[in-house]
Amino acid sequence: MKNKRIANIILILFLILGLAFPVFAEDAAVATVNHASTSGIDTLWVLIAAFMVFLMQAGFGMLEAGLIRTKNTCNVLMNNFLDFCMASTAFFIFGYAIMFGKGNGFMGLSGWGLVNVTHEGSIPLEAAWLFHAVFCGAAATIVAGGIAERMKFKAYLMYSFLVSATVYPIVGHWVWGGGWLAKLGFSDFAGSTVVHAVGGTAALVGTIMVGPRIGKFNKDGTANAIEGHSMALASLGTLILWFCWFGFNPGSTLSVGDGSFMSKVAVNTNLAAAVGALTAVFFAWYLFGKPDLTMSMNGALAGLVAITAPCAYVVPYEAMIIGFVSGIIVVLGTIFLDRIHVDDPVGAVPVHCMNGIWGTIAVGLFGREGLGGLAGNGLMHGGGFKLLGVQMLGTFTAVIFVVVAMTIIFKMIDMIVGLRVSRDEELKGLDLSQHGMEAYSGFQVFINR
Amino acid sequence: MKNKRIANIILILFLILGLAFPVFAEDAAVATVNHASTSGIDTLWVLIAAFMVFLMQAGFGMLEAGLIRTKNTCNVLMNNFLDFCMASTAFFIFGYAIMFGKGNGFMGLSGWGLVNVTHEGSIPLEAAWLFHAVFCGAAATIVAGGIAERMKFKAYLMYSFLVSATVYPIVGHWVWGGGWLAKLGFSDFAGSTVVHAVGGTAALVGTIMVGPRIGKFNKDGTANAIEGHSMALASLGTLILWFCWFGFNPGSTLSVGDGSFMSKVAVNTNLAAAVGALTAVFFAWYLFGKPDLTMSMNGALAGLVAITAPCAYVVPYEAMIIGFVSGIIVVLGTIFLDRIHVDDPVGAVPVHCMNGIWGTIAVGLFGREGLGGLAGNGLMHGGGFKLLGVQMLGTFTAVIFVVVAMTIIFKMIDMIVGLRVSRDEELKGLDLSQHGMEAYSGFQVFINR
Amino acid sequence: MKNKRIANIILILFLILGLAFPVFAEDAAVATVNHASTSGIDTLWVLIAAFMVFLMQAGFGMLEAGLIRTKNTCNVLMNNFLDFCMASTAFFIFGYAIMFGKGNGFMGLSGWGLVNVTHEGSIPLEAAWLFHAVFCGAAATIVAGGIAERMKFKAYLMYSFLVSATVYPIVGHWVWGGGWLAKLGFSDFAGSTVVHAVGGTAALVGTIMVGPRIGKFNKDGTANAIEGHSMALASLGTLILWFCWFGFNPGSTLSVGDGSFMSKVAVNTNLAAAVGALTAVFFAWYLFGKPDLTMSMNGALAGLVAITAPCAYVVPYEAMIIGFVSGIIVVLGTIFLDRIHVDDPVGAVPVHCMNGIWGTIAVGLFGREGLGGLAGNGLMHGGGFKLLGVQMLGTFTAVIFVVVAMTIIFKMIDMIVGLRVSRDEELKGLDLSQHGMEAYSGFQVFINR
Amino acid sequence: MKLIIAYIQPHKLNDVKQSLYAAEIHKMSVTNALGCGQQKGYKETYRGVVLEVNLLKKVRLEIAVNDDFVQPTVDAIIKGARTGDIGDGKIFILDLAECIRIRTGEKGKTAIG
Amino acid sequence: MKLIIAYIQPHKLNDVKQSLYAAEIHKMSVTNALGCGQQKGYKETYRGVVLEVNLLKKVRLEIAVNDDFVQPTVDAIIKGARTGDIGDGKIFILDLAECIRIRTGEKGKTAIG
Amino acid sequence: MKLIIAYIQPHKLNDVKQSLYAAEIHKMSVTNALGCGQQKGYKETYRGVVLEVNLLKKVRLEIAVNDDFVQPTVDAIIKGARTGDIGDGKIFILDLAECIRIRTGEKGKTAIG
Ligand SMILES: Nc1ncnc2c1ncn2[C@@H]1O[C@H](COP(=O)(O)OP(=O)(O)O)[C@@H](O)[C@H]1O
Ligand SMILES: Nc1ncnc2c1ncn2[C@@H]1O[C@H](COP(=O)(O)OP(=O)(O)O)[C@@H](O)[C@H]1O
Ligand SMILES: Nc1ncnc2c1ncn2[C@@H]1O[C@H](COP(=O)(O)OP(=O)(O)O)[C@@H](O)[C@H]1O
Repeated sequence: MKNKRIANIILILFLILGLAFPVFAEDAAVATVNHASTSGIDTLWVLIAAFMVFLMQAGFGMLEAGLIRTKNTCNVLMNNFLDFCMASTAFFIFGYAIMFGKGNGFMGLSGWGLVNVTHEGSIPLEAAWLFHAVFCGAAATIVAGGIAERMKFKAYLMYSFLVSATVYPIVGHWVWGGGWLAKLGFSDFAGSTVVHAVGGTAALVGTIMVGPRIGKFNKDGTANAIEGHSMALASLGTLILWFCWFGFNPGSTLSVGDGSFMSKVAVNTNLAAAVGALTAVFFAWYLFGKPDLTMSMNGALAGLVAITAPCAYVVPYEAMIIGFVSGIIVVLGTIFLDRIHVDDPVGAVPVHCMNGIWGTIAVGLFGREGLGGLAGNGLMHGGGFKLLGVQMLGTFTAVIFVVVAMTIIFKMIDMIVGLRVSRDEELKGLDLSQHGMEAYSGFQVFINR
Repeated sequence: MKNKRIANIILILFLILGLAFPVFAEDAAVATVNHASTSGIDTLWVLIAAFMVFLMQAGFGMLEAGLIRTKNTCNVLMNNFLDFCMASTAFFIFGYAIMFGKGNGFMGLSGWGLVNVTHEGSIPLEAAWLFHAVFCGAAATIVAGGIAERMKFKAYLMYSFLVSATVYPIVGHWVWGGGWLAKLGFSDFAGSTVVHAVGGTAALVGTIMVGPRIGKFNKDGTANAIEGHSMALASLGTLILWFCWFGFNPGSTLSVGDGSFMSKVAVNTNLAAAVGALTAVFFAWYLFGKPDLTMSMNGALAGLVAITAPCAYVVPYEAMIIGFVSGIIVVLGTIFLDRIHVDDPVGAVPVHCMNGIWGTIAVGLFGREGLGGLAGNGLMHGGGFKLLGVQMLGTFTAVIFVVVAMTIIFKMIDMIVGLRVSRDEELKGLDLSQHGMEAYSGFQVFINR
Repeated sequence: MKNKRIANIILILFLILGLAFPVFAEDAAVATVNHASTSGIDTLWVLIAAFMVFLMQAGFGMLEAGLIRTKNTCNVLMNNFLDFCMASTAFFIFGYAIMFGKGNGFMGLSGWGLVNVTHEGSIPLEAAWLFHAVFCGAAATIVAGGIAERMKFKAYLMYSFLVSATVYPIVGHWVWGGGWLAKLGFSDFAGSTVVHAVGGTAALVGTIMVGPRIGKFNKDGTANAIEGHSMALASLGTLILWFCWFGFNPGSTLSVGDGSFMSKVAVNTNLAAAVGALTAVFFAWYLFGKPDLTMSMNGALAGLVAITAPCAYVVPYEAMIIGFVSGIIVVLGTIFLDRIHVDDPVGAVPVHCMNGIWGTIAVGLFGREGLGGLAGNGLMHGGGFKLLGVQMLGTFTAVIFVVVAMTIIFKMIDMIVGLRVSRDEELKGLDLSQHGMEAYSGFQVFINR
Repeated sequence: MKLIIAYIQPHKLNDVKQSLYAAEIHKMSVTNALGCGQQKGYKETYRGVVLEVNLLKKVRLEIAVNDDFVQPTVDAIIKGARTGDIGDGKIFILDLAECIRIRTGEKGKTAIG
Repeated sequence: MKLIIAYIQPHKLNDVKQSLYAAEIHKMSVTNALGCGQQKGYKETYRGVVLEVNLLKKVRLEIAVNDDFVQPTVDAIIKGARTGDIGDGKIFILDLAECIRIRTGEKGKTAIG
Repeated sequence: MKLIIAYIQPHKLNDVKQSLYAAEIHKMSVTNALGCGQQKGYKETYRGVVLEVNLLKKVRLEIAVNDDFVQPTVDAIIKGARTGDIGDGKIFILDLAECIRIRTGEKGKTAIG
């Protein structure tokens, strides 16, 4: 009997050793073997996703450059490039503390410069920071498209620092940092509101405050088309963005688990984008008589933005419905902006603001309790208006907050350095007037428009 | 004694808890901890590979756009962009069911719309679907290059839906869905036949049925060069494709294991591409007197296509031989098509069709039993003509099937909307005539050719 | 009581089976389950990192093409494309053996063609080879920028083979292959010296030996600006490079562990790049009166190069200091080269050579013992001049070696085929004279400069 | 008949077109050009080097008209293009010996309009 | 000597070149141009806005010839360029006072060909 | 007044500009052109097909001058552009009936310079 007990113990020890040995070599602790391994995979996944979201800078850069005129290409590229640098720095010093620091329901107030931050969760602080920093950069860069071709470079630099240091992290705190919206049960899986509605609304405020480009609207109220200079760049940018969205949405699972969760998110993301693109192109074809490449691209982006909040909470056919609606929204939104004389050269508002709102609300319509950890059912699944109400409250509060905050910020910048270049500088092009350089030296370009 | 037993039990419990705790938090079941982990990694890998294969759309888009004229750039970009959207949708509703559903040796017949599908294997259904959907998109988009600069946009849209819903999944079923070729022991690791020969043959049928571009062939039978408008885009596209192929081939392992299998596949892939490029450039240099950039790019792609089937079954020096032969094939194939008056603007046929066939046959020559799970030895390793015969049977049957199926499909489309734009529309360019827009507004372009 | 023991045993068996079963199915051995898994993840990570580093070819290609004139675009793209093919082949046959083979402190001498190589470490030989092959390709391609617009294509091809077969692997052996510098404790985490200083110095030697472009310097000694032809391509290239650097630096951990190490490396990499870009743009703005896009891009790359060696050994604020200094260096370095009449069209020398040296030395300043496995403290952390001395010794010896070796190699090539095209060919452009083709057929381009 | 060649500022093209239309002149040909005139060039900086650009982007109009249309055309161009700043451009007038419409073979006065 | 300027449809350039070669006229200069003539413009749509394009892409030929070559040149251009549709283009003929070959300094008749 | 049109090799533009400046001629207009002259074309190969290119890239100068400036201008162009090789280019001289400065409305001699 004793022997058996001894055998027992040996068996157990053998088991412990057998399992632990290779782990000891690595992590020097038995109890953490699986934990370590899980944490490793999860970090790997989050980092790769972060790298992909970083690449969105290239996507946005090419898309925005492609949709504006040659004479402002350097400017938009530079805005796009430096806003990420600004966002990296600002989010390092201020943003992360405001977004995830201990504070109140409105904002965090500790962890400036990432000093003395204790981080919970399976991934290390640094990975979490990088993942959120690239999201912040994405939100910031959305504005570059809306205010393109007429905002002063200095003004844009100041904007990009301020938005990344304050506006974005505050809304982020509400939703992802344990703020008041999180406590209400507001659910925005990967950021339809936090990233896109925030960025898109900032773009809306910016484009209204800086005013339409010279020549965009006629005296009789009709709009002119100011064609983008390279559909190849725009198309490349869109495809890069779609690719990066596979980091944006599935990456927001923040863990790999058995892989099924992130797979579902990836499939929803892809289907919403595909249906969004097809809807937009057919709808625009029906309205304008020709299939428009820019509309199909914006339709895909609209689908991607819209599925960003609900991607974890819905099933594929619902993702397709969400994508379908987003394709309609983006076309009508573009027409609507032209009607009300808001000049948004690349469609930042219909894509990011309008569809960011739509996607957030879609959670309240199609969300399924339990799926992706959602707390309640949406309207379509018998959850009544509760979740829907919270979602609408959340996204509209965020939009209103951004309108107020960005109005103040842009007013301030206007007073200090001025928002808009002079008429002459705008006609000459921002590349020459702001940067003293040309984007396409050697090519013969028309600069008469 | 009792104490000891109690200690024993505590030890065991402690062990269970120690191991399981972090897992409980995630997966709520002890017994699945390791399983979950393997499945997690595998899914992670397959998803990342799928994302990379998705990015091939950007690669193909830039390559094809770069190799055609400015006046058709929007059209080719739009074909390329929307065929993926079409493929996503068609492969969701029909394709997956035909390819992997239960049915007969010819095609699957269950699982339409991914409803009621039970999926075996270590990765979840959704990951498997996405991986195969992006492959389907890649096959579909190959055709965009072949028929570029003259096919009606509507006709292309219809084609892209039909090929993704029927032709591609049927051949896929034969080889990867347990169909008749799979049962014969036909081996196509990552799709030299399933993706490339299918896409390339469809391109061949399309380009023949739509006819050569105006001005491509002279009355005396000689061919004219119609130069592509941007070598920068073409080169970018090629490098993106090469990058994505690291998802295409190594990703087809579908599992990580100890990492050695996918490493071998990656190395073979890289070497075949490098040798293919070098061979093509030197061979073309020898033939035409100048080192031609487009030939070096097509050589790399030829190597990549050719190694796609055998990448798991051969050793590096054999990959180099396969790449070498593919470099020769692509140059001769290009010349040959010009001779027989088939106008393939980007080289879709020599790259994808001819080298897809070559790569499949190469398995029968160089394949090694056991490597990558191959059932028999190729001719060079003493396996005689058995494997070689099956490989040839498989790839040629697939090609013939595609020829027949695509002829019917294109004929049908021709009857309904017409395949080709009018002479005037072609001269004006498809961007203006089909889409009412310009790709490079602001640039001064020659449209006299 | 007996029952309890039996229960005990059953529990244990159940536990063993429960844990082991899914593993058996995969790996057929209990004891290796975790080990295998670690090796799988590590390989996955190294391969993905290698794929990203491969994509640097697209980054360099676009950057370099964007910064030169239209008439030499095909040439620079082709140099860039084929040097990777050459590097792949040369590093397969010779390079890996010299770098990692058994030999002496100067070079390895075994393992030619990867035959009979035994590989230690957690990742398979093939993954290790691919990772180092793409590094070798990156080093080789740096030179394409420096000698752009005037070197003969044949000469460049020969150079690219020789550098990958000999010069790069020899320095690599010193540092990463257990050579004499490794033994001295020289630490270059991801290759500020091994890749960048080597590539940058080779570019310096090349650009001096081939001489400045016609029209770059005036008789009075002043320099002319020869503007690049596409800022969009240059900007795309820079962003791709930044993205790929997340494979370059964090990937050099070669293992995932619990994820914290690679996260730290990624954050340092990102911050140095952001600060480098901001510093360069503000400093250039201050000096020249306008914010220059090319300087901001080169600033980011300078930060990336500089942080490459120390990324594992420093904390974030030190990464920002290193980035700051690199931004200053790159601007002053560019001016300095113009002063001494070295014509480096894309800034390969200030970015890669100067900042490669700076980054290596920075390890001796800011390195922290223990962090990333560093053997001693840097000057700032009380380590005195020991580490600093070794770092300076290492990087300067490497630079001197490359100067000597490349001088010999370029002289040899000059004797055999000649380094530089004729005056007429240079004026016409290398695209026409070397390749008989145009990069932008259909666009109206100025070729008067 | 006369051939009128005008160099104007690129961003004035639309205004000039409008005032030509207003004067019932509907036919013209436009090319891009670089011009060097009284207007001083500007400086670009590129990678630390200053670049004097003294060939400025201009638009070149070519309008063939009957003699009695010369003055209205010149007036219309001036109306559309003048800002009073240096760089407004110049108009050159050449004698036009003949004008032929390719489509119909018509010549002279009837072909020009 | 005369200077012949012709505006033709871009895709007719090759045909015109062939018929000029056939008439033994081998020297010419070609530029891109935008033209506004009888041919109506077309509409583009871009992001939901209609865009009237009335400056159409044309090719401009400049050919200096001796007086006895004027008619053959005009005929050859017409032969190559005419389709009978609106937009076929126009030919303008100017007197050419002098012609100098830079390489040799030759002048007039001998320089032109 | 005369209108001088010169076709030169693109890479000679800078030299020509210098020698025009040296001759105190500061005003000119420049366009890109393709030219077909005595200079033989060259061959490109693209994906295995040979392509005869016989329209070579040229630069077209347009300079309006007063009559006494014609010779200096021609000389300056020749000085800057001549290499003695085929393809150096040509100079055409047309009578200029009138010249108007848009900014001031000045005409003739005073407007031209
Ligand atoms: N003598 C000339 N010959 C050819 N082109 C001229 C001449 N004078 C002026 N131009 C063209 O007219 C443009 C405007 O001339 P500029 O002297 O700057 O105008 P303004 O007299 O209004 O200041 C120049 O850029 C050039 O293209
Ligand atoms: N009076 C004119 N002045 C300058 N260019 C003209 C004039 N008339 C015609 N052109 C040029 O000729 C082109 C063809 O003219 P258009 O009237 O359309 O031809 P068609 O007479 O065959 O219909 C125009 O696009 C324009 O470039
Ligand atoms: N008769 C002509 N009409 C119009 N352009 C001409 C004529 N002759 C020459 N050119 C222009 O001048 C350029 C140089 O002419 P070319 O005969 O090659 O020079 P060269 O006499 O020095 O050999 C041609 O490419 C063309 O643009």
